[in-house]
Amino acid sequence: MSPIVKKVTQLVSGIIFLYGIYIILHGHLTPGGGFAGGAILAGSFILLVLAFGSDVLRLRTKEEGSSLTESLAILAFVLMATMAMLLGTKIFFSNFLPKGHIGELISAGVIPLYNIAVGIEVAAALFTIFLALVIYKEEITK
Amino acid sequence: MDKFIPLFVILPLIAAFLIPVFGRFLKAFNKTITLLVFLTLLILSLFYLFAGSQASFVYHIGGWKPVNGVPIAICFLLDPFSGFMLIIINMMAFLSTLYSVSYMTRYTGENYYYTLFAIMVAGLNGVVITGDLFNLYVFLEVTVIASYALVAFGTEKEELEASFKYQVLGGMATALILFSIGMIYWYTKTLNIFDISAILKDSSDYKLIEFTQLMLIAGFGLKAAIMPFHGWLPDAHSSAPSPISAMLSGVVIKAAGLYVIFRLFFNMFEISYVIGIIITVIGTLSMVVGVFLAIGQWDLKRLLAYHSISQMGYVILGVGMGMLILSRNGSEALAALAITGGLFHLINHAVFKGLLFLNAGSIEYRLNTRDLKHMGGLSASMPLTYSTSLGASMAISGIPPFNGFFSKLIIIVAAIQARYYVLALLAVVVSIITLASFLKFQRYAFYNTKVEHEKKKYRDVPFVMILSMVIMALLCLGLSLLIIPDVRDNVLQPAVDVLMRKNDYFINILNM
Amino acid sequence: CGIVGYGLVICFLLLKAPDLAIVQIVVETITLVIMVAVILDSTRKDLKENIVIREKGIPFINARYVFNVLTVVVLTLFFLFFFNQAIDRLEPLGQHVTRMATGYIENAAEKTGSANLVTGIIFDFRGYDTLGEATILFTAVMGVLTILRLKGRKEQVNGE
Amino acid sequence: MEQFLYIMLYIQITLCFFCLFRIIKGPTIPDRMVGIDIFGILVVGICAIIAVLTDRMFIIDIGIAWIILSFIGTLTLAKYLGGKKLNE
Amino acid sequence: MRYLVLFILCMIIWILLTFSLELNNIIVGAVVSVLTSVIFGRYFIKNTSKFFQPKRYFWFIIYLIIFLWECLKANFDVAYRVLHPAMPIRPGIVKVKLNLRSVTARMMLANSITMTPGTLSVDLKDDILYVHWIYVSTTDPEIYGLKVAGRFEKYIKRIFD
Amino acid sequence: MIVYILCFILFLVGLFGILTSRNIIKIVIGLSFMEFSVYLFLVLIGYIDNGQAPILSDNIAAAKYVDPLPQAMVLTAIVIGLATKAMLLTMAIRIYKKFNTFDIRKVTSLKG
Amino acid sequence: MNTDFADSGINLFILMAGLLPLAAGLLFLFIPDRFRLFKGIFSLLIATISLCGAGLLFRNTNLPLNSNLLDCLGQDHPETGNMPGNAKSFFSLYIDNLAVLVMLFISIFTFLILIYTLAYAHKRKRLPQFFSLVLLTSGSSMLAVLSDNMILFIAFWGFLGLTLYKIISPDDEASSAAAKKTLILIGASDGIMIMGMAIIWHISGRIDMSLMELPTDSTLSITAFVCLAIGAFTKAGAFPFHSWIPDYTEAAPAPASAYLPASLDKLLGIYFLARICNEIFVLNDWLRLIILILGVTTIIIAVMMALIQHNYKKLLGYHAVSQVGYMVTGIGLGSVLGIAGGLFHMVNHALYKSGLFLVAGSIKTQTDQDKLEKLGGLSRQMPLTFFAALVFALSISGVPPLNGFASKWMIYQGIVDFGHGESLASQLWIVWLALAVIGSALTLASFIKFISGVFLGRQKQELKKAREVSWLMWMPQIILAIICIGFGVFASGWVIPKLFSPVVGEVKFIGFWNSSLISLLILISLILGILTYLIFSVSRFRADDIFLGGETGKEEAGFSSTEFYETIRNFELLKPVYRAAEKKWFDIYDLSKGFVLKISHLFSAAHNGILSNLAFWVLAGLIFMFIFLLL
Amino acid sequence: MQNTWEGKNSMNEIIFKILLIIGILFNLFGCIGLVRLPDVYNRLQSATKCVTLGTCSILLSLLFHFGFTEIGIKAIVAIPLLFFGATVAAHALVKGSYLFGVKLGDQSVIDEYKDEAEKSSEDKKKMNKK
Ligand code: NA
Ligand code: NA
Repeated sequence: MSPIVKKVTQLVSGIIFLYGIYIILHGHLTPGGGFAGGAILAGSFILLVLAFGSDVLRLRTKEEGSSLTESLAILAFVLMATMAMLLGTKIFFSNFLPKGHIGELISAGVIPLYNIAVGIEVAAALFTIFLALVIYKEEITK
Repeated sequence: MDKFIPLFVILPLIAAFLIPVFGRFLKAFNKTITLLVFLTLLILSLFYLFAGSQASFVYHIGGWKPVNGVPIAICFLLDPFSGFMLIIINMMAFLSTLYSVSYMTRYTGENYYYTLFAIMVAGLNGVVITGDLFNLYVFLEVTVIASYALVAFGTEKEELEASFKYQVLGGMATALILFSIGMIYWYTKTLNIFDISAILKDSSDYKLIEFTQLMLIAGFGLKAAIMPFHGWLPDAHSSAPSPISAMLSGVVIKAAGLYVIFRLFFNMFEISYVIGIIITVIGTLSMVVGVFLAIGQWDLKRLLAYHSISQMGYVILGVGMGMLILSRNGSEALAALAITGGLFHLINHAVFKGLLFLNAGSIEYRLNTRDLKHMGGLSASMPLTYSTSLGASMAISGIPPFNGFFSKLIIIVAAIQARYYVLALLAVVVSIITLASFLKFQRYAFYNTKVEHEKKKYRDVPFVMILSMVIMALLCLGLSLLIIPDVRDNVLQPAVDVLMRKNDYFINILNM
Repeated sequence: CGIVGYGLVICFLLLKAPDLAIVQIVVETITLVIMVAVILDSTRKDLKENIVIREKGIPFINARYVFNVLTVVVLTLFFLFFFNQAIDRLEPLGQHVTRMATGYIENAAEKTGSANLVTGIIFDFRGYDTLGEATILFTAVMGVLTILRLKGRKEQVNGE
Repeated sequence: MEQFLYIMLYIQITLCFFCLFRIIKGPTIPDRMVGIDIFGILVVGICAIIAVLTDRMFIIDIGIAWIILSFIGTLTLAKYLGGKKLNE
Repeated sequence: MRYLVLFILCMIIWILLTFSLELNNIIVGAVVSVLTSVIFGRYFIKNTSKFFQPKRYFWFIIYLIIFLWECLKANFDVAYRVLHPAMPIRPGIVKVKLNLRSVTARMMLANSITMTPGTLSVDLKDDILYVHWIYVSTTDPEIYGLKVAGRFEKYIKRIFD
Repeated sequence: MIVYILCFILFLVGLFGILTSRNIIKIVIGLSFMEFSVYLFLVLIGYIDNGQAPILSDNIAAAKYVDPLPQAMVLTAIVIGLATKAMLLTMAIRIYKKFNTFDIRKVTSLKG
Repeated sequence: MNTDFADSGINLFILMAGLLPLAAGLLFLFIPDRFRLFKGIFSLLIATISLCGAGLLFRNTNLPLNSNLLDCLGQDHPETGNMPGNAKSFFSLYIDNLAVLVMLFISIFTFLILIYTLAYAHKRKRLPQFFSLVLLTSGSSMLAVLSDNMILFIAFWGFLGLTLYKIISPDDEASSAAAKKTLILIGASDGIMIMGMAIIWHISGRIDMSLMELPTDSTLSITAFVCLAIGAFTKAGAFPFHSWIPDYTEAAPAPASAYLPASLDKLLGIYFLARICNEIFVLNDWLRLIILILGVTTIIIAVMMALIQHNYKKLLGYHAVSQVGYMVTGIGLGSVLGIAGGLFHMVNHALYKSGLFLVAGSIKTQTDQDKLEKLGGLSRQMPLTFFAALVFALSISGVPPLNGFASKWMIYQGIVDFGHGESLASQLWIVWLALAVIGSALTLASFIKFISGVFLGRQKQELKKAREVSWLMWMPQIILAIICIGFGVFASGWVIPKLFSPVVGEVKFIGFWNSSLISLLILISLILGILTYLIFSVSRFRADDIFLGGETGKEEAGFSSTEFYETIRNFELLKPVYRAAEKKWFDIYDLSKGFVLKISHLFSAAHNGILSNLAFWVLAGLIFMFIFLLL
Repeated sequence: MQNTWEGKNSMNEIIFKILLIIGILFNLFGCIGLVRLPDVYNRLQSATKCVTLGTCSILLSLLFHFGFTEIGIKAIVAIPLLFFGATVAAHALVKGSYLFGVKLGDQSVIDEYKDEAEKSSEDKKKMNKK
């Protein structure tokens, strides 16, 4: 890509990432949440890769890192859902944390945590898909 | 008692999520954990069968009880019908995984395979135990997306093509189903199957309900691959790796297609004559056309795949006749007989078709071909594959003492008792053509020795593959025992009762 | 594809579904990115040739085309007829009566503590659905990785 | 006031159809892409107007998200239109 | 250094976004900003010392005003061309040599040019900027270099170079 | 009611898109149209005249929120649709490499 | 259930006769073929026990009894099932004299075949699992015969098809094709039987066959009868469902042919035909007429086909079909005499035909030749086999005083007796009689051919080394031959009163003038048979050459048999018929196969792999459903 | 529901309206250009510029409407993002289109980029050969 794009990417990618996190963390207050935020996170990485090539993230191991992240995130999600089952309430998907005051950043019990887990999962998932496709394509043309 | 119900979904999911993490370091982790999970689930489902074959369990997710009689959250429902399906699913999953342990060594990316497999099974279990319409859709998608990937697992030309067709038609099905769910929600303002059934009971908007029903038949008919909606099945089932074919034919089209159709049309909607006729006609069509397509095939797995359509036709025919009888206020015992025949054939087909696909896999494993013209004389070199496949072939063709005979018998008897003579005749004719096509398979695969392969000495397949095939073959024999009234009353009858008398089972669900 | 998806976003915005709007934007863009990154690049040559063909002009309407169009129109009318009949007695747009969701809105603050009702639903009342959804995404990734393996089978074959 | 805002909103939505025209007509992929790009920017405007109309602050988040994503989308397209490999 | 710059930038944006100064919010914001700067610091603009020279900010504001004015002018120009029934356009791609050294500055210039209606930068190769111009009024490189880039070059030189 | 019918027309457009296009990508697009129409349909169902987006605010009465449940459903469905589309597109590109065409009428190695 | 039953030890006999072979056979399936000898000897032992059981059962039963299979295993009676109808129990058995008679002969044949196979299998390697299959067949045939519950009956009956298929050991092109064809036809007939039984169940509300008497007055009951009759016909191999038998006998090893198509399947098929014609249904005149037509058609068509065969095993196969015609005719007559004759013929046929197949097996083992032209003059090397073959051949051709004569005689008498009736079938009695006699004559002709072609005539150079078979192999043949003679000689004195009267009631032979007529008929058939043979073959060889052993015969004497076939084949009237038969125009199997494949190709053509089509079907399905909704 | 702007009629509101109208007008020009102009490059010209400026103007108007509240600030945050995003996107798109092979329209008078583009594509070929 042209230097213009590279420069803007350097400047903006971090902010996009931040915005993704913002969307994730405010999932229970504003629209968006894990999914939209996660996709924006993925977008920030995709942007980097687009502008600088896959070497920029030291992607020697292809998509394994993001795939691993994804597995761990979704595992965390399941474990959170199962947690209540193990913690005495014996209820699957129980919102076992205190709910807090509505409208505050730290409220709604487990929901922000779910949001974070899903956000990471989605980010990793989308980035993995992108990388896999791109890397595949380059491998196949070799 | 009901606190283990979520495990049917959680355990395979956790296994699936763990495999990509640990699978890279620990070599046999993927196989071990999948096998363990499926074995656990199999035991658990048998436990539910024996512990409470007459009872149904409700599990409210998140602990959200209904508010003012309106369920606000998803609930699980494990009744004898879903318990029956769970046994089929987990049994076949376990045996197919066992088979995969050796079979899949010829493929790359085993971790992906076991992950997707576990997810598929989780989805199937989820579909079967859920009591919520939208949740059913979600887990249906879990299942089918995993199976899309599994069909294309070999990543060769044909596999990709098959998977693509499967996906496009599956996508259409998804849209139809979701649209219907939307219609239902619009009308009833609820998603809980039993809540919906309570509302639909006193409704008079037939046009709306029938419209929705037809959309649902088309949608789930696509998933179940019944006749006009079957286009993807022969491609997908023949292209997938054999244990997956076994799962797809043996379980997926049943749990994701037929189970849902039966559940919805018996338990959610009021039983209606028109729908009964449509379902029966579709079943008959599948039965007849499927077998005609099958007999002309030379690709072994394609032959088997078309037979899946045909055999599903039997199941639908049986259950559809039950619906017709019920809707005309016919004898309850007769309806029960017809439905029993259908469900009996359902479990039988799972076993013998699964086995047949595993047999086909074994042959492919050694010979690297699926073309019957390039086989021959394997009865001597692969004796156990041969014996098990003979058993399965006889079972599917309805030769006693194998299980398929008895279920077909019940269906034919029920058809005649209900005065559907033509249907009975068709069932017999299809059975005969089925026999013919399986004898073709036997003949060209195992007997003829005038093939170039003759000189080569093949060995039989590795032990675990044999083991799972032998277990299935024994099941083919053992399931015949379900014809004996005592056994039938404990296994099939409760499931049939769920379909027949929804009120007995669901009256207390909303209050639980 | 893209445009209809984006059009949908406007509809969502107008229908008071901001959550959907933001997710739809995201999804649409990601789909577009995937489509573009993959499809466009591999078919560059065809597309270029396509430009040339277009310049020559589209073949004019023939009988077969007319027939197809007529069929489609007839079928559409057919389906619309049924659909219209089916939804005849349902309440029109905007007259929706909340039934199941009343349980969410009333005392939502005590129940989930989430100001965003949709988030509250998807992570609490229907958290199980979301688990399925996350699983599907995970499956899709696994599926994509599976499909993109260059070699499906190992070189060495178990048969003789 | 509300009417004025609605008029603005409808004008803005009408403008989207201009983009639609370009997207359908083409004739080349870049042309369509320009249409989509502009469409995205227009929607940001729509978001802003709706934010005023409903007085709910979160709508603008959607707009920002859109800006970001349409940027990424267009860049991807541009990159692969040029026929570049990932690392070029 | 650039980690710090990014952190501060993030922190500012976070507070602007959430628009609240509660402790919770600031703690969360700090954590998030640290995370962002840890991950993206490596990719941030390298030469960050310019961020700490207030003079540049002054010129930036001036530049902004001029730029906006130019924009407005050019915008009406384009509007005229577009709305005119005959569409009086003479499009073409021209080559402009820049006097700027830093990439950031060149980028800003290219962006400004792009942003101004009527001109659109196509590519930037070292110090040569290719610009698509909707109305190529002259074919003399000197003049159109001035017409296209000259308006902003000196300000940008002071801000970014 | 006309809105629902338009929505259903979009559904049919998708359906006919699948039926009539020869290009694999267009088939995928047809599928997305069907999905879109369903999303829209669900959201339309939940809409209430002069309703507010289902994000709690102190100054809005409970009855004024549009039904959040269809929105939650659509949210899930959108993600599912994305997953499906990702798979489909991946499949499409591999098919392109294997068959060297996007024409679905030439992707017929399995028949009979 | 009869309470005396348990005391009389009959349970034990059932156990011995039926379940023991079944269990043993199942067990032996899992023992590898390496231990063939061990398995053979044990099978023989079990067959002996089974024979004793059947014999004891035969001695001890004089009344129809109801029993339950679970009683035999010492378990409780199951609770009443909830199947519709009056299904009292699933495993109910019904024992009457007919059943026991059939059981007795089943066990006899099993015993003899096992003896023969011990030697036969020793020489020829490829008889995998033969012993276990024989035991399974024997056990399940007996239980099928005993079953009262229709489901149980059809289950055992259907299983026989599988053993029939498995026992052929199809490892080459021809035998695998034959095995396939056999099981398809048998399986198809079983399927049709299921329908018949379901109809019976539907109209009578009962699932047990005993004591059922359905009038054939409605379409339903006639359909049921036809369905069941198809099952019986196919099993027995009567026209038009006979076509598997010649293929099977050509391809299968001799003991298999001797055991199944020649004896057991005949026993069961005719047993079941007798059951349905005379016990389960009350036939009307039209059905009788149809059965008689089919019976005589079977006789004539099969024997005509037999005349032109080159392969001696196939020749025997066609005769196995032809003889069924007599039985069907006998049963179809419906009189005591006819039924007794039919059943007697069934037993007799099983005796001599299995004997003939054993002979064929011996020839095959010793010479390894399939074609008649390649054989000749074996009478000197294999005198015992020759003797047995001669007895069987004369018997099958109905030469007195052998058993074939006795039973045919009874059938002729039955036909004459039947002629006193009023119905159309009775009016046509002379036609039945004439055709039966002609069939007998042609049988004789073709067996003269067989004997002369194999044992007489000029000896081939390459057959010099052939020797008599081992005692294990010739003994069963000789035993069978002796039984043939014995049954013939003592037919009216001991066999009919002791064996068949308990089954069908007192058999009253018709007066003297009839007897002489019958004798005349037999004589006519003898003369006709010899004449036929001579007419078609006299041109090329001298009769004495054949009958005297042919040491001095000319070269062409050896080819005489071929000429004989060719002459018949080229006979102007028959030529087109034979040509059509060669094209399988008369074979119901090939006809339906062609039909099915045609449809199959039609459907396959629609599956052209284009995705749009598949999607279009979905739309079409939706539209049709909607249209249906409109209607 | 009470809208905050009900009853307000201050200076801010007037500026808000003016900015809004300007923004929408710019958008209108841009869109007309998008439809009328002959080739991709010219369309990008009108589109990016006018529409981006118009939208920026609309966003800015929010600041005047809401004042320094959460939403107003967010609108301000969005402006630079939109500015950079749209510009760089347009730039990348125009370059991509050129490399893709979209010819300049017939009315074009000059193309000094041709050599450069050819050179880079030749470089690429060489790279591939290696
Ligand atoms: Na065969
Ligand atoms: Na009886």
